[in-house]
Amino acid sequence: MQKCSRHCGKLETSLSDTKVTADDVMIVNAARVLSQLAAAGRATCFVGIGLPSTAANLARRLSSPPPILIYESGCIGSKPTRLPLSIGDGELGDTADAVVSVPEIFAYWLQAGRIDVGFLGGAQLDRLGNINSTVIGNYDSPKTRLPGAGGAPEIAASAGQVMVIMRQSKRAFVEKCDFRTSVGFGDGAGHREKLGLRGGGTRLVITDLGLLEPRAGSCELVMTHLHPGVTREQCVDSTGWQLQFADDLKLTPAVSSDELEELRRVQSGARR
Amino acid sequence: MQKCSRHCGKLETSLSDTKVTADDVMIVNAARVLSQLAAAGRATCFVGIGLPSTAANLARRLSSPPPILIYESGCIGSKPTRLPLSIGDGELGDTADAVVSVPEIFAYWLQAGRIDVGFLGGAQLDRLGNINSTVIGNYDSPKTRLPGAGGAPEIAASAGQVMVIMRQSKRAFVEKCDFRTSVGFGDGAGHREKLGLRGGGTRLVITDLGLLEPRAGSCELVMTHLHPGVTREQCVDSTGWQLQFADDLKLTPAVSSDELEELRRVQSGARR
Amino acid sequence: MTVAMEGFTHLIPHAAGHEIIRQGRKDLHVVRMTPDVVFDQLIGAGCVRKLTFSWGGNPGVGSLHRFRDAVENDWPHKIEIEEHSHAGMAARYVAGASGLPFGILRGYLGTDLVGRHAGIKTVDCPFTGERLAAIQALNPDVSVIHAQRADRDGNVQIWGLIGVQKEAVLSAQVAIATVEEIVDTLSPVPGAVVLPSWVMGAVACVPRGAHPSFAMGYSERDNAFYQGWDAVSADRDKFREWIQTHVLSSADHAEMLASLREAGDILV
Amino acid sequence: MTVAMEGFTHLIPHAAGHEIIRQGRKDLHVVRMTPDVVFDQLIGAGCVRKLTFSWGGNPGVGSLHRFRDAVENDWPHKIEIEEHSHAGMAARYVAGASGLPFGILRGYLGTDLVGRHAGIKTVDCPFTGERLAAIQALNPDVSVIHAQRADRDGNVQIWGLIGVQKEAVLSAQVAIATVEEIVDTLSPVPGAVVLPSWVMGAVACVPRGAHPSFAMGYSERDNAFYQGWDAVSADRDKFREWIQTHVLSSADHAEMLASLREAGDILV
Repeated sequence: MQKCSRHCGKLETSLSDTKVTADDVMIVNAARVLSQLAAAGRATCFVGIGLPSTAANLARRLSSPPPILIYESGCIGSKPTRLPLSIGDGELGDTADAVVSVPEIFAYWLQAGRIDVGFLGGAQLDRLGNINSTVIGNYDSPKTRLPGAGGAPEIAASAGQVMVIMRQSKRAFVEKCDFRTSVGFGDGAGHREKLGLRGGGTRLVITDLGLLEPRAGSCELVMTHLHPGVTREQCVDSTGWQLQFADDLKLTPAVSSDELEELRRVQSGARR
Repeated sequence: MQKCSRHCGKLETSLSDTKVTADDVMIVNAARVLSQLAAAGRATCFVGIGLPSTAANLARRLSSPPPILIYESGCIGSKPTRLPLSIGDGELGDTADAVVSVPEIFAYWLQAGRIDVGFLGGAQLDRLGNINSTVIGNYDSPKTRLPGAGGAPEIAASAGQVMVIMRQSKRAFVEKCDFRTSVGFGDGAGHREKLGLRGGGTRLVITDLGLLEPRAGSCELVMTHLHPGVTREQCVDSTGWQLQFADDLKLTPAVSSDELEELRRVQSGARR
Repeated sequence: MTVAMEGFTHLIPHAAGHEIIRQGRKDLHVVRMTPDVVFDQLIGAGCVRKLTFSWGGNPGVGSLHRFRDAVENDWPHKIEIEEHSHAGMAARYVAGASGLPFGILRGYLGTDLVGRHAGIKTVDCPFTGERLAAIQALNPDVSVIHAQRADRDGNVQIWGLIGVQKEAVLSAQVAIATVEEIVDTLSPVPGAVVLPSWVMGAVACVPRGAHPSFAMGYSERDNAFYQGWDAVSADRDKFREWIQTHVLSSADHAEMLASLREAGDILV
Repeated sequence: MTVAMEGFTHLIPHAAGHEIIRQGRKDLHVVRMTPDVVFDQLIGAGCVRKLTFSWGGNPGVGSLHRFRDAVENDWPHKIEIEEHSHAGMAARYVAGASGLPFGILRGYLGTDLVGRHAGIKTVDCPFTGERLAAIQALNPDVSVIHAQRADRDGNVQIWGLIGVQKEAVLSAQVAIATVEEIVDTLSPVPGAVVLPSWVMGAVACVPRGAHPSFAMGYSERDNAFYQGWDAVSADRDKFREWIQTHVLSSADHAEMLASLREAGDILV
């Protein structure tokens, strides 16, 4: 029986580590969604560092056809045989179909609408799927200065859909972001259209407790799936807004031993 | 004794052809100016097909340091060892410091002001240095449809200076162009500035009769040099506006035997 | 339908142009920075309703007689022309490939090119107040290029003078490439651009598909053909006969090349 | 003075940054899309008056503690920040390299990045009426890059992840490159960009000048250094000691690398 653990996955992982961490659950669920999209047709995925990169590389091993990985460093169609250590990893360029400049990757590939899926994270996510990765507190005298925008605002603007991967907590899942770095649904239904944003916005949030999706009409993020062993109460207690649940609330399948084994291979840096 | 001939230079040239044609005189004078600019410092030259290419390649052989040749096909710093047959000649790419895309050559190199000299020709040139390479007659029902703009309008806008190479005739040297494809001094002094054009405009016109330059103040093109053996009357008779002459009208040096010999080498396709 | 065919002084998709003639396509809006011999043929064959371009000549030779005959004399019928500069066309493809509705440019202002059609306007810089030319993005329905190679997945590789082909492909709804060769693996080549298979609609192997233009590493430019075209295209009957003999009577490009070789119109 | 130092996840000009610290430059406006360890050092060493950037973190590790200490606590003094997105910064360099006063972008609209400084405005498309983000061109006084090679004429060659270096060089008044190696002739390399000598103000041979970043074909990324930097930079005293020991007490980059090696802070 799988138990959803909130234990941080930062310890060294080994192939024999069969304990499923919170990060594992998020990564596997992200990889599943990406695999499904890829299997249903082409899925081009704009990949950042950290969990999204692990998820995308796991999806590459689990699905056929695999998703097409695109990195903001300019690598298009990278097929790394081991998990890249950074988005500047030489392996990404060596195995890419094409390597282009940074201005080109943003203009010709992301902005032009050639990216189906963009993964994003952040320090805060609000009920309308907007993301803060800039500051906690006041911009001019911040409590915590975060790294900032990077590629996120334009991924949020132009990707066919955005998947957010974040641990769920009252601190992070807020009524309104302290700073709106990236637009989800802005001020609500119709706002993206008014802003002229062509991408689909925050279509899925993958947390350590389950999945959230925007409700048709209001665009408010509601829990649509719980991970095995997670209660509604846990979700409500970990959310800074009055969390709603889908009428047909579902369970995500438990992380299978095959998935876990392949994930451990990816994390250990094993070549494929 | 050299004689300025108006004979067309389209016959096959051989190394032993010592007859100096009108084209030869124009090419040699263009090459001299380019060599002087290169010797005085860096001279980057945007080269088109035809006479300008011959002149630029002759200048490359006559001056040290040579001018830096840039072709609109994307070749930067080409050092052809023989005269290229077209701007798509493989030799231009093979001997270039860099080959870039067509959008890049126009945006990053020409528009950004990195070109010192642009050579242009055309069917009509007016007294204010504007050029027509589009139509003779009315645009919508033209008497003669010409090839059109190509790279000329932006060369005229952005090159540090434009040198026009054209045979002088009443038909070609007109009071006002039927169509203004490329701006010289527009409607007169101050017009370039008003249009926001950053290049220097038509600074020199090299003809089979001599050289014209814009008069300070009015920007009107006036004869500043005659080629050896050419009379003022010939110039006036070959110009469609009331041609003025500089107070200190000068003679261009005759084409030397060294220049002619090197030109014949270039024209014969001899490698350097 | 708007069909762009690009290749700047290199890799000009002539075989694809002949196939358009062979299929009897009409009423096309054709787009090309340098409508040289290939577009002279399309125009003379009556395929063209509208031509968008920036320089229409036979490079190093002179006029495009079919183009001129259409513009000056409406033969074989009247065509509409939309005229730009090279820099303007390049910026239009860049805007189209970037998903932008327009691009900006230092150029055009003060020329008579402005106002001839709706594609050139002005925009004021919101920072400096300077007035600049604004050009409308170009997004062809179909873009056609010729490239050196593709792999079996359909990834396309171009090198040498790369022109505006990447932008032509990325700005189009559908992109088609003819290639000299299909290989198992695209080995890296200095200066090469690779267009991933998923931006290509179709790839067809057509050796020497650029003739009389060239493909660096595969063929030389057939300069004699360009010179010879001057006499063929100067005369309506000669032109029609040439199209009939070489294009319409050939089932494909290989047959066409054979027919040209037989007629002594091709030297290589 | 505005100094841009570029290199996106590759070829980061660390040695040039250390030399700025060594020369005691102050009051600089420094610009970099990803101000990672090199800018953390410049900020902590008090060289920086203003920082323009789009993502300020220690990649794969966490915070830039000197950057945060400056923004959160004004240590060693208050710095001004001007913040953009990656796409916005890239477009700013492109506009600067193109001689345009601004660029356009689908992005920024609806975010709180708008209005924090004067560099992001809007412009309406004169063709479609759509409102787009307008960004101010970036034209640094000096741009610094690290590249793999130069030839004796000063032509500079970069390959692998090429980032925004071409645009950084072409948008600057003066451009400086440190290189791994100076060679007689630049042999062609797949994927390489060459910047001709006449757009370069100076080229200096500084082997391993990107450490702890890497130069494809010459060195590997020193991941342990990035991880170790977290503890060094988290403490003001440790940071000052590190700068004193390794940067200020070394006459040049070779000495600095030797000093790091001696301290066991560099593994290669």
